[in-house]
Amino acid sequence: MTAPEAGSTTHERNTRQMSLGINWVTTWVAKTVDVVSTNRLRLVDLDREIGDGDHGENLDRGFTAVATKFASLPDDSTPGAALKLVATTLISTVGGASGPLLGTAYLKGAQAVGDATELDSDAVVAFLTAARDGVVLRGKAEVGDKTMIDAWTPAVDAATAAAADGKSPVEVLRAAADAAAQGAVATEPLVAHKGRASYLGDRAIGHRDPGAESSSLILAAAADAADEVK
Amino acid sequence: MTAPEAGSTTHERNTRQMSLGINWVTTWVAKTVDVVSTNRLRLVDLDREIGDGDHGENLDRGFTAVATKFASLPDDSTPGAALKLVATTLISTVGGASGPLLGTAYLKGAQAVGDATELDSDAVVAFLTAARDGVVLRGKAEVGDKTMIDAWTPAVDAATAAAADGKSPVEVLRAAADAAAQGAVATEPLVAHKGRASYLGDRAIGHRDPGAESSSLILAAAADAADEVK
Amino acid sequence: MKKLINDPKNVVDESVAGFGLAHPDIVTVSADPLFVARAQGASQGKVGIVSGGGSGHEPLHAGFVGFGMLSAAVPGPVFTSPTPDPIVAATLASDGGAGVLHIVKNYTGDVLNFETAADLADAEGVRVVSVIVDDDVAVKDSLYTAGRRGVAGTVVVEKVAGAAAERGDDLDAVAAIATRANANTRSMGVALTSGTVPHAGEPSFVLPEDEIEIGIGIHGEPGRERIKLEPADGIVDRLLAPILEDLPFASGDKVLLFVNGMGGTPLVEQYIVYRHAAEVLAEKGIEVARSLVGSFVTSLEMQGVSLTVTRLDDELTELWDAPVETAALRWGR
Amino acid sequence: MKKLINDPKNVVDESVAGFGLAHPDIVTVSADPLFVARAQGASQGKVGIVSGGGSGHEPLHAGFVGFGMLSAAVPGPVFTSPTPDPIVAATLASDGGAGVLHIVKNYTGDVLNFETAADLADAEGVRVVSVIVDDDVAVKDSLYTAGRRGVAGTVVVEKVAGAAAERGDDLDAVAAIATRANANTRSMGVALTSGTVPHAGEPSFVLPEDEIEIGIGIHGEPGRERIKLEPADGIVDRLLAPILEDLPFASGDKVLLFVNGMGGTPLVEQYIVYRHAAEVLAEKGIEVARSLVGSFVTSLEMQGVSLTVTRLDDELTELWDAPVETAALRWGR
Ligand SMILES: Nc1ncnc2c1ncn2[C@@H]1O[C@H](COP(=O)(O)OP(=O)(O)O)[C@@H](O)[C@H]1O
Ligand SMILES: Nc1ncnc2c1ncn2[C@@H]1O[C@H](COP(=O)(O)OP(=O)(O)O)[C@@H](O)[C@H]1O
Ligand SMILES: [Mg+2]
Ligand SMILES: [Mg+2]
Ligand SMILES: [Mg+2]
Ligand SMILES: [Mg+2]
Repeated sequence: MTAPEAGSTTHERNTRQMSLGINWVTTWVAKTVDVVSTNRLRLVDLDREIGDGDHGENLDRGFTAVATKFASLPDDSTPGAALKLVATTLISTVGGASGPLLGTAYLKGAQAVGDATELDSDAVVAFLTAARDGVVLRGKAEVGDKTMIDAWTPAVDAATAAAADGKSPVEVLRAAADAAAQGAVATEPLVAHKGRASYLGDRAIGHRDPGAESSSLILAAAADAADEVK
Repeated sequence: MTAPEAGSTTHERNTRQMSLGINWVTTWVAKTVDVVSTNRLRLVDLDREIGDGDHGENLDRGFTAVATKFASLPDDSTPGAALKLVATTLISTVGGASGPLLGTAYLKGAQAVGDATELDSDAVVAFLTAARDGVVLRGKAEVGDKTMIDAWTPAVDAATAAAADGKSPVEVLRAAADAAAQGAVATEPLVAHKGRASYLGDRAIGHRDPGAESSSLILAAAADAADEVK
Repeated sequence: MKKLINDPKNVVDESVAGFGLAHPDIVTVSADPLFVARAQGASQGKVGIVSGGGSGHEPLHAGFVGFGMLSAAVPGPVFTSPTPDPIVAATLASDGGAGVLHIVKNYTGDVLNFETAADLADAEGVRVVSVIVDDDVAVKDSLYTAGRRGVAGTVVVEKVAGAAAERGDDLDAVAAIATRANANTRSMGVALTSGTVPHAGEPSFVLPEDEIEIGIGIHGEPGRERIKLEPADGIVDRLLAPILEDLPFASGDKVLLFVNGMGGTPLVEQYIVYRHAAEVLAEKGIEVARSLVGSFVTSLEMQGVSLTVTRLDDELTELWDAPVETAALRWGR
Repeated sequence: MKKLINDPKNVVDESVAGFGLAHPDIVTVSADPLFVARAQGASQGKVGIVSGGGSGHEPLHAGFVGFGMLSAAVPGPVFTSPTPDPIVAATLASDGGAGVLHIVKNYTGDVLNFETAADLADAEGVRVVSVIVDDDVAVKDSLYTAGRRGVAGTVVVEKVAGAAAERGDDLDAVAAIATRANANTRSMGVALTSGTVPHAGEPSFVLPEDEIEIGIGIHGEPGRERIKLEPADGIVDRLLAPILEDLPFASGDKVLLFVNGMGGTPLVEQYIVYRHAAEVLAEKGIEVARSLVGSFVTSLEMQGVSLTVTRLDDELTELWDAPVETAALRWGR
């Protein structure tokens, strides 16, 4: 990121006020498990319209497994370790396209976080950026291809800007979540160039991309979790 | 048949007045072709309810073939020869249970008629009786088994009685047709003991037997033909 | 009705023609009279085996024509027995001088038409023996009905009879094997949906979205009872119980377990059915020595399955294992 | 939704278990991680071949595990790619010291998960080469999409690659054969009805009683166009034209013609389709040297078919004819 000196001093002051620890990660995971299972059928329906109707099923299977794993998460785990556990669990349980993609997102994000115990706004931005880059690395999608990237990239940009404005991690995540939500909606008029939806050509127009929608739900859960634990 | 002496003398007088020749057979066949094709779907429906839904199709295929054969029927053919042609054609085109059964009916009936050129009431009764016996010979069904026999046997009995009363061939055939029609209706409350319908047990109750219905249509055509040519 | 067909009248002719084009190395098709025979013709000195019946049950019977199984098959119109003429022609074409076995499913139409054909073939100097297949336990009180129906067990009878003929058994011996196979075979089926006879255009019967027909016949003839749709394992129990009681099969028996798809049910479901059927037999101490899973005796696009169990002795097992090379069943060569 | 299943969650586990019980002489099933391997284990010194993908396409892929074809198959959840773990396990179990070929249908999920698995297997010291199958010509502008889908042509690729491995070709040679088979194979399908993913409970898509989907994908992904139902011959023309133009196939070519049922379409219809497809090829001077007809790459209980045409050279023909002994494809032994 390229935050101006001024900005960086500003946010150093703000983030000194607050940062996110392991309880944010565990709360985020708990909320994600909920939101994914509540939206399971909705995501299945979205995927049935322009895919093969399993996206909600895939994520639900994955995050249910994550919940089980987290039940026995060592108390002394770092956010990075916990996020890596999410990654490996998703990779080995979700399958489909979204499994390796979201898994890689958490994996790269975890690596960016390293073994820090507290995440300030910069760290949150670094996490989101690395996560997004991981999805692009594996999936080669660009903004406008009607994929989860259309949720992630606006989220990363908004988070970066918020951090540059010295916003707190909570505010940074909220900005990311709001941008992701708009990004998901913005996939509706698009023709898909990646994933199953790309087979549809113009017939994908008017349908929201299920992966973009699920990513925005996951990022909203991240912001809600930060609110709760702050 | 066992008509009393008196009866036999009576009817000899009556039948001397009128008898049926080859034109009756050809007219009967023409009318049968019509009535079977008009009732094709109805018979299919009846057979779908307690059989396998092909009876109308089977008979239509058969009598269409008979019509073709009759187009080139030698002018000098006897009723017996013409009826034998119906028999062999049905046997080799109808298939199913009704093919061999009706085919045998015409075959045995033709044999009973021999090479007579004119059929009096006795001959008509002999024809119907031999036909019915042929069906029983092949199919081993008894009255009440919910088969075409439930149309044929009442028809034979009515014809026999009519002839014994000295009725004309036309009247004899009309009596047979009416009895067959009632016999077909009378199959509705029955449980079937022969043919596919027998697999249904009580579930056959309330449905008319398709073969009894088609036989009554065929016998009605015989009476109509006699009316027309008399 | 949605089908991949042209004129409904031509369904059988076109399908059999396609079958002949697809398997020229195995079969040859006579278009009129319509029958399917081995490409190599009759095997001299060996017993010929002819089967047939209404169409709509593919791959039965034409799919089983070839080395080690049928000599010829006679497809009738959909669900309607063929007439005697093509049966006679197929019988004459299958005679290698040792006579011909007719394997006939027990339906009045098939029995009567094959009967007439056998008489005519005898008249032509070809000795014919007929074996009637009646493995369907769904039909009760056989005495007061046309008798049990011939269903999926026909495949077993045709396979072992074909193997017996191939090894050189004489006509009476082959007939005895076929009779023994039938006597040791029991079947029962279930339908989730009905097939539609092409020229009828409407389903042969209608099942509500939540009901199934236990004991269905392969022509859509209703069976024993209609019940609410239930889990596959429960349905398997309902089919297997009457089958096992009937023979009866006993602990220690070695059997062939055959799960047959009705045409519209995919393999993924057939194997779920097989799994529980095998479990149940194991619990009862019945050893599944051989197995067959697939859509071999169908009822057009009907969704459903049938279960067939055959008690095997050493000879039947050996005949089942013997090489077979047909379009639908092939192993050993 | 009417299916012969128990808990929708267990459809794949129970079906694969039943498959294993039915074919103990051919395959062995690993329940967790879930994969199907040859009963005889890996062939020492020979290249292993692993394929897999979402379930619901049975007999693909498990039905092709056995002598002369696949070493192992990895069934994912219905219509969902398996995760890397079972793919890695199947790969290690299939290594006879000569490396392992991954045959992957071209879907983002399958490609990504097999990619990850290949990395992990490499890390375990097993050399893996992957060949992507993308035979479906229904997908246009491959440049602006995830590329063509892998459909029924996968059977051809798996068969010839398996034969090459069986005769002792090294990994690169086997991969080259698979690549060549894919490069010479084109497919396109049609749906009359949609299958229903068990846990979804509703059809993947809905077609009016009088419409069909041309260019359907095997997961129910919509294809090129929806049209009114028309006679089979016309539909065959619509499927065959893009296939033939694409390669393009030319007069004088020798080909394999493969009519594949989608799961709910019975053989009687598949042979009607085959008949006209063979006619059209004959008119164009394209020689049908080999044929395959049956439901091999299905989409649950979907009604429909796909046509696949592979241009054969002498070597591909020899490899196609080579002995194969699997649950779904068997000849020569
Ligand atoms: N190449 C890609 N890059 C990024 N996201 C992708 C890509 N391909 C697919 N996706 C995402 O994956 C989602 C579908 O996931 P899912 O349904 O679980 O997998 P599958 O498509 O294998 O069934 C799509 O909605 C899309 O957002
Ligand atoms: N054993 C029998 N004796 C007399 N008539 C019979 C017998 N079996 C069947 N039928 C008649 O045949 C009719 C059915 O004919 P059809 O539908 O053409 O043949 P299939 O039952 O082979 O489809 C029944 O309605 C019944 O009247
Ligand atoms: Mg999906
Ligand atoms: Mg009938
Ligand atoms: Mg019939
Ligand atoms: Mg999927």
